[in-house]
Amino acid sequence: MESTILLLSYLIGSITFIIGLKMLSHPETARKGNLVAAAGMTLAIFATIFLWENPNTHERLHNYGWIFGGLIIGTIVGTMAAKKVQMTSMPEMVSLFNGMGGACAMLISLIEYRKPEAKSMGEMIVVVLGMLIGTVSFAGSMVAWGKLNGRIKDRTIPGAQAINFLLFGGMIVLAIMVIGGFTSNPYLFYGILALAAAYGILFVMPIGGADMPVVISLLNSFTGCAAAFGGFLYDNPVMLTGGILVGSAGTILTILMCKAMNRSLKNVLIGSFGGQKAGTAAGDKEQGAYKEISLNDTAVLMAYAQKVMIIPGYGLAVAQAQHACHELEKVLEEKGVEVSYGIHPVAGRMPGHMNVLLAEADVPYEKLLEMEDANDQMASENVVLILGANDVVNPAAKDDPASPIFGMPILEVEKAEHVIVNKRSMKPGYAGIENELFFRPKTSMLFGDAKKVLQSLVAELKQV
Amino acid sequence: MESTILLLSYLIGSITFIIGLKMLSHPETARKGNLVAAAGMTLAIFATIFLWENPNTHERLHNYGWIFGGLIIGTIVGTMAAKKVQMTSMPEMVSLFNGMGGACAMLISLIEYRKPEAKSMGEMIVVVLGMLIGTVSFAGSMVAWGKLNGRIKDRTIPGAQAINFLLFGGMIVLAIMVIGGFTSNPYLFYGILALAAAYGILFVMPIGGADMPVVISLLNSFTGCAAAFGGFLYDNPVMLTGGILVGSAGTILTILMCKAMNRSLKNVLIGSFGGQKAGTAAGDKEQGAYKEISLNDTAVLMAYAQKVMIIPGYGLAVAQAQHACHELEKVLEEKGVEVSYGIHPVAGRMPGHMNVLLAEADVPYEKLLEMEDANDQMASENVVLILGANDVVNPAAKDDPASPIFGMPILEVEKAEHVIVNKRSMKPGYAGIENELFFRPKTSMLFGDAKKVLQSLVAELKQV
Amino acid sequence: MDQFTSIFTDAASYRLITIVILSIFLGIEVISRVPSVLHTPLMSGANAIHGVVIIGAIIVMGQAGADDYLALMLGFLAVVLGTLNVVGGFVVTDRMLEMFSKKKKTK
Amino acid sequence: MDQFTSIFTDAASYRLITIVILSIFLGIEVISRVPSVLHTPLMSGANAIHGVVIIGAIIVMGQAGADDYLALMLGFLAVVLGTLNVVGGFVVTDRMLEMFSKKKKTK
Ligand SMILES: NC(=O)c1ccc[n+]([C@@H]2O[C@H](COP(=O)([O-])OP(=O)(O)OC[C@H]3O[C@@H](n4cnc5c(N)ncnc54)[C@H](OP(=O)(O)O)[C@@H]3O)[C@@H](O)[C@H]2O)c1
Ligand SMILES: NC(=O)c1ccc[n+]([C@@H]2O[C@H](COP(=O)([O-])OP(=O)(O)OC[C@H]3O[C@@H](n4cnc5c(N)ncnc54)[C@H](OP(=O)(O)O)[C@@H]3O)[C@@H](O)[C@H]2O)c1
Repeated sequence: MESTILLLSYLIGSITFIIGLKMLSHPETARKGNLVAAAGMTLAIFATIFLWENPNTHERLHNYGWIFGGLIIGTIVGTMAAKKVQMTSMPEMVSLFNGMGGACAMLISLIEYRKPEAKSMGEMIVVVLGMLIGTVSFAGSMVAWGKLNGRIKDRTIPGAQAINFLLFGGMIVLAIMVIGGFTSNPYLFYGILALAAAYGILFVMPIGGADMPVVISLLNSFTGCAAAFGGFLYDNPVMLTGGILVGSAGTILTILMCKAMNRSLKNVLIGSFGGQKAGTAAGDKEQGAYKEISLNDTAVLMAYAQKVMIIPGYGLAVAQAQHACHELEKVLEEKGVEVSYGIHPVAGRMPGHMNVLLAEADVPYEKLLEMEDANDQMASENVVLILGANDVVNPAAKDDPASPIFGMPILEVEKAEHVIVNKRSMKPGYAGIENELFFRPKTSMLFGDAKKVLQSLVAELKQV
Repeated sequence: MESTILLLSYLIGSITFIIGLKMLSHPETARKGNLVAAAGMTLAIFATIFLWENPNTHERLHNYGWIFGGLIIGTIVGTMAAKKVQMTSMPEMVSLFNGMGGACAMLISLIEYRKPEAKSMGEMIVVVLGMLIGTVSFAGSMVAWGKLNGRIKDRTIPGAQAINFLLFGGMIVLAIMVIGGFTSNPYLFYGILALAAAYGILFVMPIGGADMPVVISLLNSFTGCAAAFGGFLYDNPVMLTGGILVGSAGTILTILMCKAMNRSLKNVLIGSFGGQKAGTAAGDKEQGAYKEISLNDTAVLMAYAQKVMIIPGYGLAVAQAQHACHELEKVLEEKGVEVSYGIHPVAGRMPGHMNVLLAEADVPYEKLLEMEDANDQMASENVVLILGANDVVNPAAKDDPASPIFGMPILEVEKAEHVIVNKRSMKPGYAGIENELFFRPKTSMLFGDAKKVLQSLVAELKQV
Repeated sequence: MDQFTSIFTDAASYRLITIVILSIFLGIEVISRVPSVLHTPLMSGANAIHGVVIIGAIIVMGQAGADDYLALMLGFLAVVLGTLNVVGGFVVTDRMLEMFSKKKKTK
Repeated sequence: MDQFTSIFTDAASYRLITIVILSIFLGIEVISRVPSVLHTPLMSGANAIHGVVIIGAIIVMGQAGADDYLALMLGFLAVVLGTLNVVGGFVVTDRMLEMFSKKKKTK
């Protein structure tokens, strides 16, 4: 009877994961979907604690003190960390939690390996692979986390690909030896662990910091697979379905994220234009002349406009200028100017970055236009103000088949009457390429840090 | 080794079913999807014949003569029947094949039940339910088949719902007695079979003939479930996944088909407006006056039009007038008139009916406009010729909230300059309701059988 | 009752139940956005797929004792009917889809 | 080699393999049409779901002998890390989505 309840709990858990993921992929139901999955997870955890029994000995679990101790500590720390983290450091946090999951899978395999009971070949495969993938995911996530919060700098390691290849080969050889039972020396097993950790680190190290969201999504699906191996080991349906679902959904999500940036996964992993090269590709072309505009002129132009569109980019996030931006919007609206925001899907450094950022500053949701809508009404805008965006307004994506970003849909700002670009210099953005837009006749440059410029602009506007 | 190959074949089979269904639901890949699934099926069948062994005795299958004999006969008959059937009798054919599948599941259960070996409770459940559902599906499909080819007439059976309820209850009681092992009298088992057959017949009998596509889709998912019970019985993954996939996909498809007609499944099953009531609901309202148009006038009007849209409906299919229709189109095009077809998604009696019909008469695919496109260009049409369509152009669906078809999207023919309606009388169509359109000022009626009218029209046009 | 709940606890069955649940969801997901022109071919294709019940017929037939004539006959009938379902189903679906695709190519 | 192929023939494993395949397809189908604004929350939600590995940690922990301190410690660590993954993952996802939905409601 009790084991029937356990299995029903597991089935319900699996179902909530499917439904939760489904709901998470639609804007209206996303939040509820997350809660549905969380409820299923809670059920599965408590059912395991109280109802699980060893299939051979029929013993229940013991060590309740340790288990609840761990659960409580993890819950408190996890909740606090998740509640305190800044919106813009979310990907960092996700990476950290992902690493925890990987480490958990690694530890499970380690303990199972140490158990004296003889293991079948199938069990050995599962233990070794679970440990291997869990470790890669753990190590990789830690590096990704370090990169995102700036502790680890981007660096190309000479011969990284060759080293990775060797590490990978080494892991395979050791894994075959351990699984095949050619040796029972436990150090071989620990050797795999060491190689996997090194591989995880070297795999993520050369990838540009800005590509981390994609990498985290990939590591996410690795951890899913590691969890699934646990499902094999304990013949546990909820671990199996949950793990594999995340493994496959995560892989698709990774590909979708790459597509939104118009790049291939391979291109991201080899890092053809990560943070590293930024700033070097400029100057391929003869630079034209650009014209500057003063703060005062900008203020006048905007005050007498009927419609203004603001296009935020990565620079706005770096400058933490979202509140100043909202300030500007309010001042303009008071003057009867209609203000909207044009949001490019990959503006910033994580998907939805701009939405989250502007939501934080209480910008009304209906002012945020998705790219297509923004482009549709671009022709009726008097002034377009570009705040720290670059690649997402680069006309080369439309005109220049040789450009690395060719094919990416962009915000077509040149349809508007005036284009004002705020950035600190003429340096390129994330893709490291020159932007023709800055030299076009309609464009005027307004140099300076986004936050400072916005604050001055608001002050000027109040006087107009 | 061999059983590994068998299981791999089964896994490949399951995968082809998933991919096949997926591809079948996109127009460009549909045909290939069907072949993919067929290939997987072939693999699974041959792998079973040559590699399957009894899990207990480890014996291979024998009686190869019988097996191949059955396969060959089934293949020849099935191929011939499927090749010879007329396009418009396809749903009939599908219903027949569906019934065969149900009968096959029923026979399997029957043979398994007769085997002397003791069965566990789980096995008994699976055997009884497989037989029950297979029989209902078989009997229901035969009735649906008879209705579609006109051998069985629509009839309401007084108290049908009460009888069905009793039959259903009887089946459940008998099933519990047999499964629970309260009796080992085999006649109880055959009793279930008889009740299931009666239930299948009475379930489909009162439903209007025109609703048969929906019913067939439902019975389709029943047979899927019956196949899945076979999968349980033999612990066979490909039967299990194939059966359940069809069971759930079929259910969804049934619901989608109902939605396209703007009706609920319940409404279809209880038959609130099946063929039965057609013709009775007319006359609720004061009939206005309608005006007729002569063949000659029609010919002149069309010959001097710039754009003509033809709207085919069920009447065109009944009259087998598709070739005459194509004839008309060609004559008009020779005179420089631009001709297109406006295709409503539920025109006719099965989804895609009009597409299939016109394709048969070699009407070029690009002349067929889907409803939205047709409505978009309706305003620029000089003449709209409605051939045996009625409900799909009924303005009550837009204007009259009390109408049973209210809410169904329609072809908005009144946007065009002239509307000519060809049908044989003022009788209503499938939904059995009056059509305001016929009394509107723009509309002229051209009475007669669609085929004859079209032939005369072509003759007239050649003289204009 | 015990015998009944054992159906759920038996490790083998819960895996089967998991397979059932996953297949149900998959069936729903795979179909959910099909255009109405494809309803009939899809119905027909699905009909062919549940013909997989033929495998059960083959197993039953291939295990029947050489002197159990009733089982032989019923099994033979089951194989024929199952084959009709499979072969007829796929062929008829292909014919329907041919109608659509032939015309499309001339586009 | 025999031991290896037995992994496939063993009735239990093939069911597991079927579950794996179905889950893979389901994962793909479920995600395939997600708008890009939801990429980050979805990634984060999926991250929380693979925290289901915690169940393995609980099983390992709950079976450790009372005097096997190494196993107890490692198991304890595994439980803590797994909980962090689950709880942190769900909470952080909820916070992200709150940002979107709060604003949407005021619409
Ligand atoms: N959203 C995602 O999911 C995601 C993930 C990974 C990568 N990406 C990539 O990131 C790029 C996003 O494009 P984007 O247009 O938003 O950004 P961008 O192309 O990276 O350009 C940002 C610009 O902001 C300026 N800037 C930096 N700090 C500033 C400050 N404090 N004040 C004012 N300006 C400042 C920089 O110029 P100065 O140095 O001259 O000031 C830079 O040119 C795309 O290439 C996209 O593919 C996106
Ligand atoms: N497509 C599907 O999947 C499907 C499935 C089930 C039900 N339905 C339902 O079927 C209906 C389809 O609408 P529809 O407009 O195509 O057809 P309809 O509303 O049934 O009308 C057909 C009309 O054709 C006329 N007709 C019959 N024989 C004719 C002949 N030989 N020559 C000329 N006209 C003839 C009839 O009028 P006379 O008797 O006066 O000639 C009748 O009014 C919808 O209500 C839909 O919901 C569709």
